[in-house]
Amino acid sequence: MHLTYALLVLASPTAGHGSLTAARFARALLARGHRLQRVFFLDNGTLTGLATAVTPQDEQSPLQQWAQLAEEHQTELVLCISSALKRGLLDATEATRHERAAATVHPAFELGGLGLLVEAAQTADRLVTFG
Amino acid sequence: MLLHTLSRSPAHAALRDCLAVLAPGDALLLLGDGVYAALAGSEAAALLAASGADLFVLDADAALAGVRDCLMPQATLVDDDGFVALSERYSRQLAWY
Amino acid sequence: MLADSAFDPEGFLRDLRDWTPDVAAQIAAEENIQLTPAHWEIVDLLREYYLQFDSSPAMRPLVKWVAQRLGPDKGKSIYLLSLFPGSPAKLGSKIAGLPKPDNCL
Amino acid sequence: MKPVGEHTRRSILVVSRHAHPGSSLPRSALDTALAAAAFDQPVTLLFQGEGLLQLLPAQDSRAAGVRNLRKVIDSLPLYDIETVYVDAIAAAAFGIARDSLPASARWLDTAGVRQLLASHDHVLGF
Repeated sequence: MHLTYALLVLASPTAGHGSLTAARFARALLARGHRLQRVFFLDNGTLTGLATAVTPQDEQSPLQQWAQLAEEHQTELVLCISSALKRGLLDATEATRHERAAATVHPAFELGGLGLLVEAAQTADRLVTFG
Repeated sequence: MLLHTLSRSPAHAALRDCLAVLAPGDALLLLGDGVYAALAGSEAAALLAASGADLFVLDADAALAGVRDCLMPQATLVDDDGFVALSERYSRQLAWY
Repeated sequence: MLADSAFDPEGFLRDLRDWTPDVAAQIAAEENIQLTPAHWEIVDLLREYYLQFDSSPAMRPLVKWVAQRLGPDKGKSIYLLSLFPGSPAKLGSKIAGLPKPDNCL
Repeated sequence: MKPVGEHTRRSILVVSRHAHPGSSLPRSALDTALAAAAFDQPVTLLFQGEGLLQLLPAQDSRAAGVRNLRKVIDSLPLYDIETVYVDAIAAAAFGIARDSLPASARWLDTAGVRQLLASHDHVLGF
């Protein structure tokens, strides 16, 4: 039986490795033939999409893991806009809107409202949270 | 019937809160620092064993923590594929952290 | 009249403490709205909502809030839309001097 | 958002079990519930563990300069969330009396909490 999944990532990419675990879970569910509808990053989870984060070369970067997944599987990665703004994650539109110098969100991610999480909950058979 | 995931060490309230609702028929997957709750002979392990829930530990995190060889006998190691299999079997998941 | 520098490029007050009824009229004029007593009823209610709930309302609670306070005839989206075209919760909050929304709801 | 028919609507249970203001999770939990309600989706809030401390009355955030979470919680009925659920065992552990929580709070024992968990399609732990 193939299921539709949505993931909610609340874990910070730098405190523990919950964000990496979630990315591996995403790959594993796709490998089992399921569909991944959307990954919604909320709270400290939104830091995952910070384009300017630099991870030591000998460690896995959560940013790169998610960006690769998005590239290979066209996975929709959404950062909660209000969580993101508070943490300095802005795309070009929000940088203009809030008069900040530069966009800081990695292009594999998009900013969106919590409505996208609510919508995912309506369509997904499984909603798995990583805190 | 729920799949619980616990990713905080047993010193945090997450374990107590999880134990308050964990029931026979549920599954509990320990990951992150949550793997320490399955240390054989620990207080937490005794409480988990008494809960009647099926107990699982994420292999990569048990290895990372260095506890892979000293887990309570009731706990089963699972890899990422096994984690997904658990989420197939239990339609609801509740994350404790 | 506040100087242009008091507003950001989207016309929101930079410092919410600058808000006065005259400033509300100024913001409304920029949005091509002439504030009438009917508008003021809603603007006042929005400010009251913010004081009581420490947040700006989405459309649904705004409609309910207005219905509770001004009766069912005014507690309707269509009535609020007639006063504040497009997005009453957002436009009304802007005129009422509430914080700039983060577009989350 | 696509309109979703009544028969396909999946219910969401938001479990809020951290205390504020030490954590940003209570705010995220509340925002998630408000968003679901604003989009007319079935949602229930359960305050468990130290999360129920969010409901304490007489919160005054002015000196601290942060948002008053209890005031936001008070707006739930306007989002048609008329009832919030509270873990009675945690309340007892913290010495919280029934009458100090909002009138909209319904107290649940362990069986009640399990029942709530089992009766929703998705459970989101914050």
